[in-house]
Amino acid sequence: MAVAAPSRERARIEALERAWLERPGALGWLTTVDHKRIGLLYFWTTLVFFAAGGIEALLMRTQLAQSGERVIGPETYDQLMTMHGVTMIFFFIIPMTTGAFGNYLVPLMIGARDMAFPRLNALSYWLFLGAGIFMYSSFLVHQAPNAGWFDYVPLALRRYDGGANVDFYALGLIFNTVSSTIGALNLIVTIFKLRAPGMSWNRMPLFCFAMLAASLSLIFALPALTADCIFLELQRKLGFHFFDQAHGGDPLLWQHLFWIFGHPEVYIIVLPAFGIATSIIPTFARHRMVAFPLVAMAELLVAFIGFGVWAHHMFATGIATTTLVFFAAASMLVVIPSTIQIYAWLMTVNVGTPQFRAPLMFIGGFILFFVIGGLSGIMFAAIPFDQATTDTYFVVAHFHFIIFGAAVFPLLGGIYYWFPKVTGRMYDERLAQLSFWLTFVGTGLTFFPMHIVGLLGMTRRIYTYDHGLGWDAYNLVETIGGFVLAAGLLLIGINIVLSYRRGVPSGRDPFHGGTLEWTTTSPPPHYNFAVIPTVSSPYPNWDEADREEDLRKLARGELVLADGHETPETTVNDGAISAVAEMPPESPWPVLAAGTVTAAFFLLLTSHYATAGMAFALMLLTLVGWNLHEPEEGVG
Amino acid sequence: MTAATLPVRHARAKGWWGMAVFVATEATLFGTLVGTYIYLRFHNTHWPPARLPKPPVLTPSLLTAALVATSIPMFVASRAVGAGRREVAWRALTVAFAVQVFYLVWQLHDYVDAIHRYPPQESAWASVYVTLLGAAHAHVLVGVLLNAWFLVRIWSRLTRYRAVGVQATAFYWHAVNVITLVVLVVQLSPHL
Amino acid sequence: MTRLRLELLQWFGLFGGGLAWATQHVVGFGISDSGCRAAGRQWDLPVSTLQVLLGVVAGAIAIAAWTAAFVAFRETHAVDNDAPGPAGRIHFFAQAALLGNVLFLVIIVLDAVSTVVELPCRQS
Amino acid sequence: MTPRLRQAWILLGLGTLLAGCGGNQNTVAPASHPERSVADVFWVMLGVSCVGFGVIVTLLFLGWARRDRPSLPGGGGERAATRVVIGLGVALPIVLLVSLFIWSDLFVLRSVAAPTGRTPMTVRVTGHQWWWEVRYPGSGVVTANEIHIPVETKVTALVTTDDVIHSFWVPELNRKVDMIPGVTNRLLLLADKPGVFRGQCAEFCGLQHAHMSVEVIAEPRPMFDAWLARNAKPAPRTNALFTRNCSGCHQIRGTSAKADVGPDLTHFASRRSIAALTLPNTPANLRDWLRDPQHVKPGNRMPDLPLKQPQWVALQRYLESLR
Repeated sequence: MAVAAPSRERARIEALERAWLERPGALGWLTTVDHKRIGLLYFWTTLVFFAAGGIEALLMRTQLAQSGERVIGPETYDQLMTMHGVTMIFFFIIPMTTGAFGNYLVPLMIGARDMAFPRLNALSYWLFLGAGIFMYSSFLVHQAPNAGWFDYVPLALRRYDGGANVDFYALGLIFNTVSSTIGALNLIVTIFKLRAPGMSWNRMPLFCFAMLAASLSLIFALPALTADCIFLELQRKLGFHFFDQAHGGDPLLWQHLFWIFGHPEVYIIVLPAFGIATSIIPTFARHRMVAFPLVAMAELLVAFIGFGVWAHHMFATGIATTTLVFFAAASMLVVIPSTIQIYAWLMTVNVGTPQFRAPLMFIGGFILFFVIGGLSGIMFAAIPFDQATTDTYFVVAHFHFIIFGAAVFPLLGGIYYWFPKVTGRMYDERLAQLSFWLTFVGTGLTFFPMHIVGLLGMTRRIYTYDHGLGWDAYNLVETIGGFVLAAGLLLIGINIVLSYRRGVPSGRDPFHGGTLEWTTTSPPPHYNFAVIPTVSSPYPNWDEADREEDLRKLARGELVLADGHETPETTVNDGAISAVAEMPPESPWPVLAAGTVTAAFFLLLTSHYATAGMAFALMLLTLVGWNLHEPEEGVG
Repeated sequence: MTAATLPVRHARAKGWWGMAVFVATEATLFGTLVGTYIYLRFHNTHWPPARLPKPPVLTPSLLTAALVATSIPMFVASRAVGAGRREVAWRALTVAFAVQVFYLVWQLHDYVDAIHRYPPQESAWASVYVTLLGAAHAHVLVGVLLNAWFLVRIWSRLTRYRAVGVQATAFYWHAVNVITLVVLVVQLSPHL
Repeated sequence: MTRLRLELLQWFGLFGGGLAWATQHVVGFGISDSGCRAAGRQWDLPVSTLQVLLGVVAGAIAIAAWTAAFVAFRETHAVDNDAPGPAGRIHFFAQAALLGNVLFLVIIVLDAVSTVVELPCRQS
Repeated sequence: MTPRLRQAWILLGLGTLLAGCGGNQNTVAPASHPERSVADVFWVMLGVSCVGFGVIVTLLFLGWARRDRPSLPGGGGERAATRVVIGLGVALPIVLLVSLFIWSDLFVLRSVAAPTGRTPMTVRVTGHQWWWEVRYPGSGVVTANEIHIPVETKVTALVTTDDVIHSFWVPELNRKVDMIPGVTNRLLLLADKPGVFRGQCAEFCGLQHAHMSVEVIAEPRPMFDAWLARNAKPAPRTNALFTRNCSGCHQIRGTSAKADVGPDLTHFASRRSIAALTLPNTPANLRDWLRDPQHVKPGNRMPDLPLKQPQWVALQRYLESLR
């Protein structure tokens, strides 16, 4: 806020700082409930998993660089290939987008002081960390999941996969699903109830529409995966029969349930990236997003239609052709929301005065790769072509262009874009542009040849291939591209770490962004806003009148809410104040509860069911301790 | 203008919305379980297998009717805490709690018996039947624990935070009762 | 036009098309799947007539939803996109529903049309 | 899709990159009617996609070229931009997608997946962990990893699996179909010209998923009939060494070895490859395979047998006599 505020404002700000004081040091991080600190915890942890997934990918690429190589045996390759998929999807991209970006930015963008349930937010992080450790402890006993990231039965049953590999997979995913569901629930209720007064749906930033669509998809998709993994564990450990034909089960049941979760999952991966893109483009084009309501609806439509397309992963399983056509129709039309957004982004760039700095360059790369991935995606909606190329490297090329090109590129752009806000320092522009070009070329070199080698008949998940099939050249190019890509990502990491200390101070609003996080200091104070901001458009930071009104409100002491951790609750549709919620301060209980749940899952893995039951009972005790602390007499 | 004098429009608290989203996940989970039952139904000619006795009808129906009836005292309790009447709410919760515990104990006894009569290790129908009932009873157990917790809490003092808690629990119970009804229909479907 | 009617029109416009398509998707899948399965074949449902009927009903709901959204859009036409409270939000969701229902209508029509072509039950 | 139009696409440049080179698992170098329709669908989609991609790149380049200069050329404001978004982003794609759907998902699918009904010949292919069991109903012929079919004759492959899910896929002949336990799926095999068409298991099925390839050999009718007759005959003589060591897994018709854990070896020497195309069938490769199968194909079910040098030689000579 204004630096030389008169004494009354200074007194109110100090009252806020005293109320929201944070415990310093490691204990502070262990018991924190501040959405920004939890966002940073998510950010650094998911980067570690991103590095792990990247190393797995490079090992696979080294084995596949030439035909007939013996760098890695089949058993290790299967574990690497499965863990690469599981890590990148469940432990990097979803926690990074919903956990790091969602947690850090959504409260700031809607003018709230924290997420709706701060302690639940901390619990979702610690459960995520527990699930990651649980999944990666499988490498210590050389029994990492090895049946592919979608783990088809009957290969995943005990008869063909006797070790603990698939148990790590199933229990690890149930564990991680608990964390993701809690995270999604928190985001949905925050967006529904904690928007600043006056922020009706038409005044909410598009980033929040994207996070809302992704969270709603998570809420309705994850139960299918949980049920599937529970069935698998019951069949593997207790001899139930869900998937074997002889006793009345059906192997395709696993595929149906997995893909009912699986396809909404890939829209969950890409939707937050759309949100980041729709935040970066207006800022650097210095113009509002064109066709704003259509883009907002497009993000919700992608999530909704995404629930009706799952069987296009099963076109070649021989289920009745008459039913496949339903899924082909929905798969064909699910593309329209994406084309709307692409043209909206491009027209916004053309209508405004674009500044092509590093974040917008990443968005340019994102648009190019997303169009290539989208077009190859449409091709799979044509059933004859899909039946020819499913399970080949053409599919691998498609989804890497979508996941890497269309989800990670905006994420990298977002890291640069919000780096000044999170750290208060500018990144090095020249190094950033160099890292962009390296990553761009690396991605193209690595994944484009996969289209060609896929059409030449190279199937997925093979640890080696014969010489005479003409795949050697393309695979070699892909391996080289892989290392170029790794170099590009490393350069981004170096740029971040160096600028963290030696970057030029960036001030409050270096890029003159449109959303509310640019009205706070960099990094934002623990209470985010001295005054709950006035909002009259989806780009509040560009409404000068509102910002002056905020200063006057600070002088009058209106909506400062300085006695304790307070933030207003508003109505879902039109953002009228309905109550003032008292937020809980730091609490040790989330990390303790997560510890007991981690212990319980390890006990389940080793079939100590009784002790696992006791661990869950212990978890209930921590919940009792958790709920003993309640806010004082709230209002309304 | 301090927090107390803000213009306030009555609306659902964020705690209630948190429970609503949680109920959505659990309802989807039961949708998946019931969907699996129906999916496998069309993959087998004999569903349930001929050699298995048909599932019981009378006891589950009566017990489910009793449980669904507890929605009334839960509604009363929810309305009472909204109006700040602590004693009425506490008594209504106690009535509901008693019936729910009675339901749970009886059903768990029948559940152990069902596992022996329909061994899940022998047929897909038994596996789905046992898993579906187990999930339903687990959710009733969670509801019972929630009720117990709020019985203890509002015995001493009724704050807005606890009122929202009771309202959220009431909403959870309405949802669990609907789910128990659906599970009952699926359980009795072999007789249809 | 009372505010309640506007709200009803807007929410029906927003959710009507989506639910119509979702219902047609699930029921249509069940009908065509039963046509190809031993357990379902003993009911011998007239698959294509049922599908077309289902398509017509769902299509009608989607068109009704589009019209509701259009009426809400016209009523709030004078309102600016960033207007506060109910009016701005209704105008916003009405525009959104105009797009959504067109998309759902196209999928519904494609699902219904697909029964015109005689597709085999078993992939070959 | 007239051949002339397809040549136009191929000459588009990208086409030569694909259709020309590559071994013989090339999806877009079809050798049968169904696969040709699939390749046509691909070429049309690729063409339209290139045009679409061009439009996007132009718009992006336009934005880049005008960086730091205000507003859209021709002064069109936000209203014009919204019309472009609706026109290019909604109307045009819906028209393109609906026509692609009707063409590929309805008409091409019907012609490609037409009900085969009674075809002159059927062959039963059963998937095992990491090899293919091939049986010709009615003629008692059992072979492995090779499917001989008469050229220009409709053959229905009835595919299923004895263990995990595999996927039968010969790229140049037809699309793939999964092999699901307890289910028999069907696929039309119809070769327009004689040749050897290589395929591979397309569904991850465990350790040696990479070495589970198959060859479909299309040959003129007389040659096929001769092959079928020869393969129907049982083996002329037995071998004590084989019966003692290998009859636990393998079958040789006409001898006491009857197990079907491993492939049927009655006419092993006439086959072109060893262990599902892991190695070409040459004496040197056969020697390496017999002595240490785990080194050649790690994780497969064939154990390393504790035999001595003369026994290896005798066993190999016997196997090479099974013409």
